[in-house]
Amino acid sequence: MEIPYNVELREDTGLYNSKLGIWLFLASEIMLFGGLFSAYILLRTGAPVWPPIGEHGSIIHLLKDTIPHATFNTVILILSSVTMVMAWVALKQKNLGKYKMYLGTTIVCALIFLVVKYFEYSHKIHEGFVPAHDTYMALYFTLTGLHGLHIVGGIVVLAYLWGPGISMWNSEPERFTNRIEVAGLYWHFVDLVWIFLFPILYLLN
Amino acid sequence: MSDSHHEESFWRKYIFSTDHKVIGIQYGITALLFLFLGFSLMMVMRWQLAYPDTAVPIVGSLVKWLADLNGFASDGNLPADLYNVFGAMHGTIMIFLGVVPIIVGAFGNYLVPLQIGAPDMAFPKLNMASYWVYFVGGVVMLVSFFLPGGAANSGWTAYPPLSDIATTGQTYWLIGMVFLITSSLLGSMNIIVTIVQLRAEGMTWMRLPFFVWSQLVTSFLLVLAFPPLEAAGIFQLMDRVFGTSFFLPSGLVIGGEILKVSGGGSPLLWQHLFWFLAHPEVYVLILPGMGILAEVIANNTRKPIWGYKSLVYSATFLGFMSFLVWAHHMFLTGMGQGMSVFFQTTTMIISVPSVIILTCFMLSLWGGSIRFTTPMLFALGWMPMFGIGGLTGLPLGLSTPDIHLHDTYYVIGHFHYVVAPGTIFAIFAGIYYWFPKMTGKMLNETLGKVHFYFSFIFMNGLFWPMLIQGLGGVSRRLSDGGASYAHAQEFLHWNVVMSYSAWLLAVAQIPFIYNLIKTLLADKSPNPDPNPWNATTVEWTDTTSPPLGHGNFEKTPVVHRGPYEYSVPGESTDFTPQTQN
Amino acid sequence: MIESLGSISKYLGLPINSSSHGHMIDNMIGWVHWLMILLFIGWGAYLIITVIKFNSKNNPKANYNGVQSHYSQYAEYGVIVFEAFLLIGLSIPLYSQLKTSLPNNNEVHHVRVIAQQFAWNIHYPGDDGKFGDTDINLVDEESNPIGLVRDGNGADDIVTINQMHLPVNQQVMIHLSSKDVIHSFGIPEMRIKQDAIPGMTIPFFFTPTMTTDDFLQKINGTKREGKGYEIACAQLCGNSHYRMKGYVTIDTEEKYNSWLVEQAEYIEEEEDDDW
Amino acid sequence: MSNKNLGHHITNYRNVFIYLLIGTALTVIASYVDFNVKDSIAGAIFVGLLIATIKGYLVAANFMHLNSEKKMIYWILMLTVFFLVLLLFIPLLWNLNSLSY
Ligand code: HEA
Ligand code: HEA
Ligand code: CUA
Ligand SMILES: [Cu+2]
Repeated sequence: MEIPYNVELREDTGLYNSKLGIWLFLASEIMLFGGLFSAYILLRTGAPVWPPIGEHGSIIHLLKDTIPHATFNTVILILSSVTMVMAWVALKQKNLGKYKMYLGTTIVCALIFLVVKYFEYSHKIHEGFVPAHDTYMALYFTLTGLHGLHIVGGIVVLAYLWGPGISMWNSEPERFTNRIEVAGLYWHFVDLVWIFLFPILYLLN
Repeated sequence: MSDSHHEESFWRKYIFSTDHKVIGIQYGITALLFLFLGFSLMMVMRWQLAYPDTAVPIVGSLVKWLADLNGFASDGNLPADLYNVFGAMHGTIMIFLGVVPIIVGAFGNYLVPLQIGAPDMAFPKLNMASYWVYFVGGVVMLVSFFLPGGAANSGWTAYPPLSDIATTGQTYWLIGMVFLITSSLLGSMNIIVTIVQLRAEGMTWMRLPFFVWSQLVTSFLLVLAFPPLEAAGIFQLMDRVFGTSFFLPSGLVIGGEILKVSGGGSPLLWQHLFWFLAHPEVYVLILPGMGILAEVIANNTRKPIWGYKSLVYSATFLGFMSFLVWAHHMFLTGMGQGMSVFFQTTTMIISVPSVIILTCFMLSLWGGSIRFTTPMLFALGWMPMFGIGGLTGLPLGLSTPDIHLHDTYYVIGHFHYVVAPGTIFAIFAGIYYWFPKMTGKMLNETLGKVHFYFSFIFMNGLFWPMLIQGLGGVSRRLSDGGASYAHAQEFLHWNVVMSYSAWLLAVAQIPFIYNLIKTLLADKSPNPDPNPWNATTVEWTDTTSPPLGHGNFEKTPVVHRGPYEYSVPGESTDFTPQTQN
Repeated sequence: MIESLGSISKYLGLPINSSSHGHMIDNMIGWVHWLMILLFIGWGAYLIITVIKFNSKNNPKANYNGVQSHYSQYAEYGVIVFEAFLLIGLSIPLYSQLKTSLPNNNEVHHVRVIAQQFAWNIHYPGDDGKFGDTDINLVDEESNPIGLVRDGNGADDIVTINQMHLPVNQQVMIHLSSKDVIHSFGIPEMRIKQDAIPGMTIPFFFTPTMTTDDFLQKINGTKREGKGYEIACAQLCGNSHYRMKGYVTIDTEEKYNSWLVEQAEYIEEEEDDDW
Repeated sequence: MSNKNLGHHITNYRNVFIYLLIGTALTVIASYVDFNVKDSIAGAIFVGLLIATIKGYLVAANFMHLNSEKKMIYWILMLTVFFLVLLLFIPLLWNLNSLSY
């Protein structure tokens, strides 16, 4: 049977189902990252020096080197957010070619982000700054790692919507547009989290 | 989505079904089995508590086999190591694998769409995923029993540093929890969207059955409170797997060896994140139970629930406040005056909506024409029992009596009164009440009454002495029931009383299980009455199920009135269905 | 009034009270139980009456409107007022008195307690009244469980395992910490309990009012005859949590002082057989 | 949504993009500036988080369309943010108010 309000808006709430669903999901994500940030605040205020000094000394100098990478990644993610929203606009304009171009750019940006991340990680691990080194490193790897997993998840979804999932455009174009909006909300949220991770992990030490 | 005429394969229909009714029943069966397991663990533990270090009768060889497998020494008795495993897993299984799946997963899934007149859940595929993720989480937990060192053994609260340095079972516990949390998140998002978006025409907010309200509030609790525990679980996994020290301060010496970690962490961080979930979680256990009660009471008193609006507002307020009280579990962690004032105050405030809800239920009885059916008996039994459980929460909620009572059997008694005769009675009431809806067959009333009276008696025999022991200062989680401590000597005989009550309580479940199986196997009654209780809510006007029709309603229902229009003056019958024009 | 109504706690089976503040906690417990009993009996009676009166046999036709009076609301307000009184009138001031206003005078006996799996290390400052430093690198489970530095302030410090001696009627301040996992230090008869959390040192204080000898007299003939005060661990801390107990001896001042002297002699002996 | 409206949206997105880039540049620069607050980097933290919050607001309001969303969504988010604040700061307040030393 057909579930109502998949495409059309319900009158009294003004929403379609997955719009409400994704916002609830994002609410839970806010609380998830809230738990992580709460740990950051508690451990940071509890530490005598920040970042703490461990076996290999303090990460602070290495961190200074990574600021350019991280800044680059910030720009990349912001760019991907813009192209994401443009992909949705393209669908609204019924321009499938443009949609594919914009969404493709988003996916490429996400991949670049991960590659940069990979170099950042391997550099740190190479120098002995593994998660167990001190609480800063533990937070760094856990927070960025979890964020990275969100990026990976996003890539999977977006790649599906770019590739095989597009067939829905022919049968139910409005529903497909909604899907892109919902996927976009998720993607912007991932960007938003990064906007906070960037200063607290890279800059303000 | 699929057109409903072609035959679905067995797998699609019963295993990987996206029909909320099938998923609800899957949840129900799995969760009952887990309840049974959690109960069985406790039966063995109760032997150890009553007769420490003697061989467990009947299942002694099984216990020895498991102990050998885990590498514990046992002569058929329950060694302390295994006791701790059983204790932690009893709590975990009962709460996360038993009660929540049954009360949200099974009842919520099965009934919410029916009660609001929706064709299914808003996201059927997600619904299926949520069951299977739960299933995987359960399997992970079960597997952990067979690891060397056994399953998790640091209590269901898993406080670090103990849990950080515990055996591998704890890692499985954490992984299992991540699955269970994910499952709950998927399920509860689905329930919220369903309630908000898929209400039938005319089903306004104030016409929702209270059960649906309770599910709505519960789902919000799950969506917003579970993620911080997920974060905490990830931290603890990092600690255990990657050697970080989120929860480990510097300078720990364990068994004479300096613990080689960087340190700098905080054990209290875990407690904050854990109780941020776990306090709302206890209202997740009780709110849907209250929802079930409202349905049963209205139906069996043949009159509207008294104070429907107060119920709704109280439940919502309760849900909101439940995020503000978590640290009443941490009164003894050395909090200062400010924190203590804040959390005592919020705890006292949160008891008020519970009092209001209970008052509404009790006032609903006044002027009714009470039918003593099995569901109603469980509902009536629920009230004083939840009353005792809730009332014993008050001394715990004030930080000064809690100095004496914290982590004693008083706490155990308090929460068992709310979860066992509280939640479990509500679940039983729900099972007896909606069984005809799910299967088209009525459970036997006589067996049901036997089940109720004996459960009622033995539950009190089981949990009341806990309060006595607790006031005497006996600590919880003692694998010899206190035999080693001087101050517990005067209370040891209660252990025997409690254990016999527990085993007799187990015996009292036999009529129930027999009743379930016998009724299920019995031939279908030729012409099942679609509304055997003469109830008003929408699920009973649905004629396509039972047991499992395609879709929910032949004709999309339209709602014209509130949920509990019983004995309306001037009507010919004593019930006026919501769909009646 | 507070005292006399609170004394209902005598009937609740609490252990004999042996500390100066214990009766306040007992009163508190008593007061809360009044509220609980009143509510339970009141509503219980109502429930029984209703169930009989409105049985479908007695009352075949239900009344659509049900209760019209406002008594229940008054009952709810009553609960709120009572709770507010318990909270503001009793519990909040008591918490600050018992927990947060730490005594600050020379009369207080300071004792450090370091919990570990599964023992209580008791650390006395010795004659100089100052605790020695500790260093985890010195920890040796046999000879130096708390890693005490045996010079400077630590030279005369007394460390015992599972043996706590305290003088009667004198204020004691305990500085509680843990070496490994979370434990909880409780002496039920003293109405004290405090979690021992690694990485933190938490102070709390009390005044014992009954010597062990007197206490043993009192419990003669009960099931715990011959068993004096104990430190009970209240927080799950591992396999032997169930028997992680320490013995507490409350002595008269003379006996306590002679015990201290005795302990101090042990330290010297230990230093003598320096092999 | 009409095409004209969409065009309006596109300019808006482009502007937000530019603001976000400026914000990023400012945060990075700010992290090198010494705000001279009691020998600590409290000043930098404040400025850094302020800019991050503004950036976050821009993303949420524009890309996520929160500047014109339905009431229901606002309610859910307000509730969430309230709990988030509790979660972030009560453990901290706790430490400040603790009896331990
Ligand atoms: C369903 C679960 C549930 C519910 C509903 C509650 C309800 C309450 N709980 Fe409980 N609690 C638990 C489950 C629950 N709890 C669990 C599992 C633990 C232990 C966890 C662990 O450590 O392992 C715990 C522990 C716990 C503690 C920590 C104790 C400690 O560790 O030291 C505290 C302290 O404040 C507390 C308080 C309360 C309060 C004030 C309520 C209030 O909401 C209660 C309000 C209700 C009332 C006030 C009743 C009103 C009564 C009447 C109107 C009379 C009726 C009479 C008749 C019908 C005859 N609970
Ligand atoms: C929902 C939660 C829940 C429920 C229902 C129960 C039910 C029971 N609990 Fe427990 N319990 C906990 C949650 C729960 N418990 C928790 C969280 C802890 C703390 C753990 C820790 O310390 O970490 C605890 C701890 C705990 C202890 C303390 C252990 C200790 O501190 O050392 C004891 C001691 O007696 C106990 C006993 C019991 C008993 C006898 C029952 C039951 O007998 C009550 C009755 C139950 C039933 C009647 C279920 C019947 C259902 C069926 C028979 C299913 C039928 C099956 C089919 C049809 C297939 N529990
Ligand atoms: Cu130490 Cu329990
Ligand atoms: Cu609680």
